[in-house]
Amino acid sequence: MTKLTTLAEAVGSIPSGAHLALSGFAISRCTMAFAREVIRQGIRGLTISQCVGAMDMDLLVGAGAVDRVIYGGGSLDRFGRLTCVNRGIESGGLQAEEYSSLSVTFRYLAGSLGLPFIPIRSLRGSDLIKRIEEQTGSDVATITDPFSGESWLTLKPLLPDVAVVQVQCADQEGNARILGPRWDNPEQVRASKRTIVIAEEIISNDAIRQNPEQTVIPGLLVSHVVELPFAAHPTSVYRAYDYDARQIENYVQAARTPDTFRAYLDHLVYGVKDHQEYLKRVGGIDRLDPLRADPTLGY
Amino acid sequence: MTKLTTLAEAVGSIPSGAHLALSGFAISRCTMAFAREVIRQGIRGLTISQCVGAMDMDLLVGAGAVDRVIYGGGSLDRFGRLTCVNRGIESGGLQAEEYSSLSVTFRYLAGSLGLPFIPIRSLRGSDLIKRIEEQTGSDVATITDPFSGESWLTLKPLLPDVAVVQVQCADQEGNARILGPRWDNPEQVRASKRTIVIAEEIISNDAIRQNPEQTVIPGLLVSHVVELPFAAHPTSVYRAYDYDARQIENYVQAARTPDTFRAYLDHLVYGVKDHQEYLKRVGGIDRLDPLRADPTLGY
Amino acid sequence: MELDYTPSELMAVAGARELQDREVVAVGLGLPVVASFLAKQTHAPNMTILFELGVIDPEPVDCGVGLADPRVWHRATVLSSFVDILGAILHKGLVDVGFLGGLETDPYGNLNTTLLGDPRATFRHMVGSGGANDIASCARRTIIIMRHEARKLKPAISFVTSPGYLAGGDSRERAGLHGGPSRVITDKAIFGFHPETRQMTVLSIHPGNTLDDVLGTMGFAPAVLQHVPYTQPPTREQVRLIREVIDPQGMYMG
Amino acid sequence: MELDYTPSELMAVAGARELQDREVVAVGLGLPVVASFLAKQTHAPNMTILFELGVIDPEPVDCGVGLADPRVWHRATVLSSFVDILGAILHKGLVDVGFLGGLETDPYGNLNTTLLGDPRATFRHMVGSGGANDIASCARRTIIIMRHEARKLKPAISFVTSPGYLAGGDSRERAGLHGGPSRVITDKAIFGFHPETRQMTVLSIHPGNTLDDVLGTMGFAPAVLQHVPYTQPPTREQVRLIREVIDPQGMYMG
Repeated sequence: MTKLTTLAEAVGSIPSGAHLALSGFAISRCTMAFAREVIRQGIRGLTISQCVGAMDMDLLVGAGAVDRVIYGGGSLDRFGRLTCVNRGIESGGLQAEEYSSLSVTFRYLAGSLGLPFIPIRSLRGSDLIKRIEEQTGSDVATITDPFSGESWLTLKPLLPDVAVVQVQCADQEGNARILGPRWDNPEQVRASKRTIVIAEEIISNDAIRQNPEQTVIPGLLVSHVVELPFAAHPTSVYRAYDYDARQIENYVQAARTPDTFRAYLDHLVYGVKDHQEYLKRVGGIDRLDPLRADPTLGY
Repeated sequence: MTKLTTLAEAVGSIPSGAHLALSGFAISRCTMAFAREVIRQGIRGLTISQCVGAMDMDLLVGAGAVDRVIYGGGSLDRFGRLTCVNRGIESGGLQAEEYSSLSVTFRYLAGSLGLPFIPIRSLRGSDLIKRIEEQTGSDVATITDPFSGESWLTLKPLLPDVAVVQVQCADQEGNARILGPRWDNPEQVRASKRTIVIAEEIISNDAIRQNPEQTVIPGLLVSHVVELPFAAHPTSVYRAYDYDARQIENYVQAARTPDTFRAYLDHLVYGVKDHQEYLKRVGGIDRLDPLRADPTLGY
Repeated sequence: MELDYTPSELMAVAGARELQDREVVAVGLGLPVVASFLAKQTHAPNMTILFELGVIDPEPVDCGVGLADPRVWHRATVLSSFVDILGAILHKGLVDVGFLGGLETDPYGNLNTTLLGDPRATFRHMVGSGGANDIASCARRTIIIMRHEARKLKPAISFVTSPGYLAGGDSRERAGLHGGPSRVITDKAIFGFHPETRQMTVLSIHPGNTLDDVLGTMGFAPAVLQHVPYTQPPTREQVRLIREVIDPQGMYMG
Repeated sequence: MELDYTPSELMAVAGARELQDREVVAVGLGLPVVASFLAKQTHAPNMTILFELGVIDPEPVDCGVGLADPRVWHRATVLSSFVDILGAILHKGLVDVGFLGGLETDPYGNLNTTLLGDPRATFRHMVGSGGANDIASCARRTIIIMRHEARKLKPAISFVTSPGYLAGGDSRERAGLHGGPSRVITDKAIFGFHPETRQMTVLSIHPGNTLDDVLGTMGFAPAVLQHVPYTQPPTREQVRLIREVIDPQGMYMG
């Protein structure tokens, strides 16, 4: 059964107020084209979760589409911080539930396995846990290990409505591969009610069946598959293309003030009707071709 | 750092009384050559764990090397039951802690992640859990989910001393791939204090580094690597060779009584000095060559 | 001309009919495999078949001797692990149907695959659970396939490996389990379970059998509907698929 | 002729010297990466380097802008996931050394990477934890690398992202944590922690600095050994490896 559809239709399936788990990590495999379309469609009130906050999250927050983030901290690596997320936190306009990488991972893992709770050693003694307890008394608890009698912090499973995952390739049914490290993506997909796969390339179901050990996302968890080259631009997709340093710097500059960010959105999000127009506006094939990955190095 | 060694030396690292997690599932990727060498070296008092009991476990039990099994049931598929394990259970000579596939998996998973306990929905209401509670009051407990207030069965992590895993290929440092389904092997390796890898083929570290997504066992968890073609015989290794139906039937026949099993051991375990002699005795290259897997089908 | 089919073929077809398109089905080997592939190749092309050890949606070209046989993994879309199949799909709550066989079952669909005899005295140990207990505990519903013999359909079984409705009524819910058996398919009849008492109930009788044949060869008395219909026989196409495509060597249906 | 080296190079070398062969080291980007690769290419060839997102033992040929840059994953032996690295290696207790940088630290080695200012009033939010809290909580020991400035070495920090010895003494153990910081390496000195009070203690001073230079540029008074030696300077080979092999573009050492 093909689940192949357009980006607009996949995004259209997301109600305002939904909880989305996004696949980006800093500046790699971010769901950028997806985020731009969410903004164009005016979807709002979202909760975004991610083990490490990334550019897709920051863009959505900057555009006002997000009420709440659940994450383990994040940055744009050397390019800068998550300026829009940080501004939201500093102004109090954004509810930020801030964990560590492993604690968000374990929350996804518990969700993915149908565990009602999961114990963890992290967070103890830190101000992170103090803050989380103040914000949401209901997502963490201390219980007694029945075997040792020790006290253990336990986390509530995270159960996003939709995981949105940028991959290198998938078949029409949503069976997808992820090349390079997979960070939290396998658990995000399995914890979520359903998954939207954004693939650089659609491969045949036959190709999937020839190397089934490599399938990271089983099609049965997937509701929509979108084929969209350069969908993660300006972030990188391992073995497909490198990050676009100039465009990330451009973003970081723009994010410094709400006014310049608004201009950025007008130019590169609202000002283009779709991903194809976006790619043309950032320089088209002349700009994108040099980003294509060297087949040996993968970047 | 090479960890390449002989089977005799790898087996020699195992003290009597150790808890081993073995990689076999029914009649696939069983650690048969390893088990035969354990028997020859006279190692005894072992605890063997496995999600689904397999031919490697049954052989070790039949040879009297095992005091205790922790498993989820098992068989030799259509070839028959785990006759030696069953006889041990029926006579009371073998301590068998019998779970389900998922409950053993979750015990390994908890061990692999450093979780002090893990909740599970399985086992409730069954005679399995009643028996386990009688046998080992200390490995299962009922606790209250702090988030819902519901009662949940929780399992204690399983922490074997050594995982012994039959793989298709590994490098000298122990970085290993598993082709085909991996059943409980990734969690067995990560839950255990160390791992012995038995590889049909040693590949270069360069080859591992060219496709690092395919590494299922990280070398840092491995203490010994043994290169040993047909080490799983008479069970199968996907993409390497098929099971040897005649030799499995031979085993099943022999296992019917302690006397005939003793004769089997004398012939194919004690009666050969090593794996090479074993392979000759079961028919050598003329017998083994036809078992080699078709490259397209993998069996 | 009447269609010629075996009781096993009818069981497989009856099993297939219980499966709906787009459902996720966890199966053990034997008749459940034949029933699932038959459903997939007829009315349920978008069904997903799972094998517990880490196999999703295989397309075998040869029959295997069990789940450990690479023949039955052939052309899967995913080859992964127990954690992935039994954890992230089954325990997560995504399995619609679990398809189980067993040594014995009782009026509440509890299943024994562990031992025969008296567990406190003399018994024969058999196979144990594997994923059966997990599937019976976590699937939305389970279908049991079993030979119709008094020694297999018993008032009380030697060992509850996989929970059905336990002692009936709401005892399964009280143990913290959802789901439960929806059908027991034998070579003489199809049974359901009463929505309140959870007692096994004859739903249909296979052509060629009488109600007495069914009741007289069971170890307990099931509930019986006022008008018990005959089970719908297989179609010519279903029988052809079983014989020519799914199990040409007669390994599962033998 | 005296060897020419920068303070950053000395920090990297001092970090490398803390690492032993066969240890498992979880590192963040920047100086910890340089220190780890330097150790691996000199006295610790069997060390294992981990990046939290799913990278084991990479052999980069180019410098990257961060952990998300495929340049730093190059020629890894394993590319997997957070669960695999932070769960099955770190949380399982197999990481010997965690290598962390930060915005601020205090006399007990507590680390802040979250925010500067007053968290209840006006503050600037920075990066947060990532894997830093997990590493500081679960590694057998942690090494902190940080610039030597009064605004970074403070009596009290704005936010405890990653626990050191908390309030000192046995307060870390009482919180249920093992391990803890073993060293703080700055561009002026190397610090350890008193085994009982857990107070930061000057262990050695980098050549070219006096004890007053060290103490006068900190926001709190550390304990001081009776005889404080100078830090051993880098060798010619260490400096060459940093400049020519590990960071030829000066990206991490800039």
